[in-house]
Amino acid sequence: MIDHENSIILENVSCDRGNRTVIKNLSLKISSGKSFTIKGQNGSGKSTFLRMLAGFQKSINGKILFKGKSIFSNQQEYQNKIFYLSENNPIKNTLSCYENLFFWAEIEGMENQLQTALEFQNLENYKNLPAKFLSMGQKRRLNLSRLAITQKKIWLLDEPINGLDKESVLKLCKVIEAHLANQGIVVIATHVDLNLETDTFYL
Amino acid sequence: MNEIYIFFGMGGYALYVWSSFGFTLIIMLSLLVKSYKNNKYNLKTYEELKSYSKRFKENNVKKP
Amino acid sequence: MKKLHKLANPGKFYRLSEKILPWSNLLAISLCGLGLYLGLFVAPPDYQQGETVRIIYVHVPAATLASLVYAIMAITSAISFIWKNPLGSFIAKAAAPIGAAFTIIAIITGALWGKPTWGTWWIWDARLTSVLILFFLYLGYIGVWQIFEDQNKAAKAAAIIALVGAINLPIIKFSVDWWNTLHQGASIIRLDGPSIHSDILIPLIFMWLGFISYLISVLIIRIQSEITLQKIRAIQIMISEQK
Amino acid sequence: MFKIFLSIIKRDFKLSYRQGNTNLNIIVFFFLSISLFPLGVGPENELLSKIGPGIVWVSALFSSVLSLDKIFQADYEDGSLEIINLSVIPLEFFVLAKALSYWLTTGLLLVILSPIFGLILSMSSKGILYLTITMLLGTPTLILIGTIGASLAVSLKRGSLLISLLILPLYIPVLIFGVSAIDASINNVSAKPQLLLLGSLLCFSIVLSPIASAAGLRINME
Repeated sequence: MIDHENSIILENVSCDRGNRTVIKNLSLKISSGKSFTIKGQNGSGKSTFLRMLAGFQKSINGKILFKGKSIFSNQQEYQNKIFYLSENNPIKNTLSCYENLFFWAEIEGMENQLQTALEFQNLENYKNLPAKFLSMGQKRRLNLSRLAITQKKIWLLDEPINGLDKESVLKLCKVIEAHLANQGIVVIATHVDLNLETDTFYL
Repeated sequence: MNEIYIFFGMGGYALYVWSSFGFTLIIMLSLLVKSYKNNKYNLKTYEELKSYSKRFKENNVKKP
Repeated sequence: MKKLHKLANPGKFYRLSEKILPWSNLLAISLCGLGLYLGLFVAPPDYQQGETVRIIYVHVPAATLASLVYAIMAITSAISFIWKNPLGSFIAKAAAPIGAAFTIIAIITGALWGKPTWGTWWIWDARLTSVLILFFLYLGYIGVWQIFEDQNKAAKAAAIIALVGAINLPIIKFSVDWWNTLHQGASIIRLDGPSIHSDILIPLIFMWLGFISYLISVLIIRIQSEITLQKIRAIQIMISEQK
Repeated sequence: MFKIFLSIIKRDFKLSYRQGNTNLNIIVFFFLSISLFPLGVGPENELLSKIGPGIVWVSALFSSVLSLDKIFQADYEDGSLEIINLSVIPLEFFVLAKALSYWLTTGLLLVILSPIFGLILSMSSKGILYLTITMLLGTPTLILIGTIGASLAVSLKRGSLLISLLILPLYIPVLIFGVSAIDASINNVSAKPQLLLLGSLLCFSIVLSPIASAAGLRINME
């Protein structure tokens, strides 16, 4: 029963986008303490799946339950528990790495953790560099640094390791494992395997 | 004959009166006709799609 | 309430509307015919405006229904937005072109009436200006449905625009009235001078009811069309799945 | 939550300061469109001072409607909007913060520059004073109403023009009260009712347009 408390359950969920059904009659359970990986080709609906879990996709059929209650019953409260890493990097090019991170930290109320966040993905050296000079991989790492300044329970990661080097991936896995040990929920959409103990689902 | 002439003359304002009536008629009728035709067209498309998907299903069932 | 809920189901609505349609068609034709007969043959010309007063029989019903349709649109949009009911958005979408048609009729017959009575096609009178703005609001609303490809999104966006417009309409009306009293010249004849004579009023009421029946008929046809479109979309989704 | 509100404004300030010229372009557009009017209607000072308030206000309407449709674009495209939607701050306050920072970086500049526009349109000193006051009260309302259209247009590749046309009729009350307040002051009549009405329009739009804009943004995030 304890397990049931902290899990996301999908019951017969379908989702249409435009004239296309992206997800059809999906029933599954995502439990805390163990990561959940979604695999599938491009355009198979991985991103839509994550957006659905984040509560952005409102016009769906079926039920999504968190702690036994529909996520739309108290959406604001549910969404405050969500950490969502999208395919895009929400980075402002004219702001420096530090300023970008600082804004996210302010939103989370975690300004005191900024140094750890910079160290998390080895970005101290680029601290004051405007983000437009970063490479794609560096931008991704900067975006991933948000994981170090979040207290949110449910992590939804869309292709987190695109363009990442080995060391960064290792550090990321460590953070994810720590979060899982804390009874957190982690959902990862990816086409590359991470070195994690995980439930896998193919879309 | 004269009465008809007076009636259509509208006291010298025939142009204004009849064109406003005519204009109203044209707009209302064309909206009606367009809505009606659109409805018929949609219904026809729907029926065709329905029979198409039926055939589609039957074909799919036969294959395996 | 339960009945209302049943009505809100598109399928039920479709079957019910099939029953209403012949009656509203009949009413529209007979009431408009009667109104026209009374208005054109029986009613005497106005002692001030002469025969031009007969334009009132199309102008006034169109003008009143122009704003009534917007009210219908706003209410059904609110219903569709709050209770996530598709029928509400169908009704609002179906109503908009009818409202726009009534508005353009009101504007043009108003101009045709204004020329002989005021001596000018168009004056920046408060009422005319507000109706013109209403016309723009209708066009904008129809446009919103067209620019969104995803119909679910379009329905929600259009509902927001309809509601924002409905909240703003009284404010716009008030401001235009204010503006008009500041600028009003002496030459303008007030439309609502002496009260309307009953010889004119009775055919006017018939015409008004006839216009309402017309509104109901066209609305029903257009809503049916929307419901069918929705079904078409559902089948399209089904086919794309099977492929 | 107020802290987040402030940090959004702070960030927007930094962004607009670093980008710089987009905001400047709006001012230039405004200035240019005002200077086109004398070329169109003739250079007589008497005529210009009579229609001056209208010219300034109509130009303000156009420049705000043309520039505003991109106010949420960047945050929508790079996903910042999603982060904010998942944070403790309601989207309504985000809209308010955006509108406020936008006003502080562009609208306020227009207000400060408006005496100059009054001067080149040879308005009287009293007219210029009231022009500035009405601009101060009216431009925030324009921006707040404009956010509604911008929020709906945020995901559209084409059609932002239509959204602008949708918003323009909603600007009419601001235009009417703004211009008539200046006219009243020029004719030595009290402009108090117009100013009060402008103020109440502002209050009204502070409350209502963030609600509509937030709803619009939520639709587009689906």
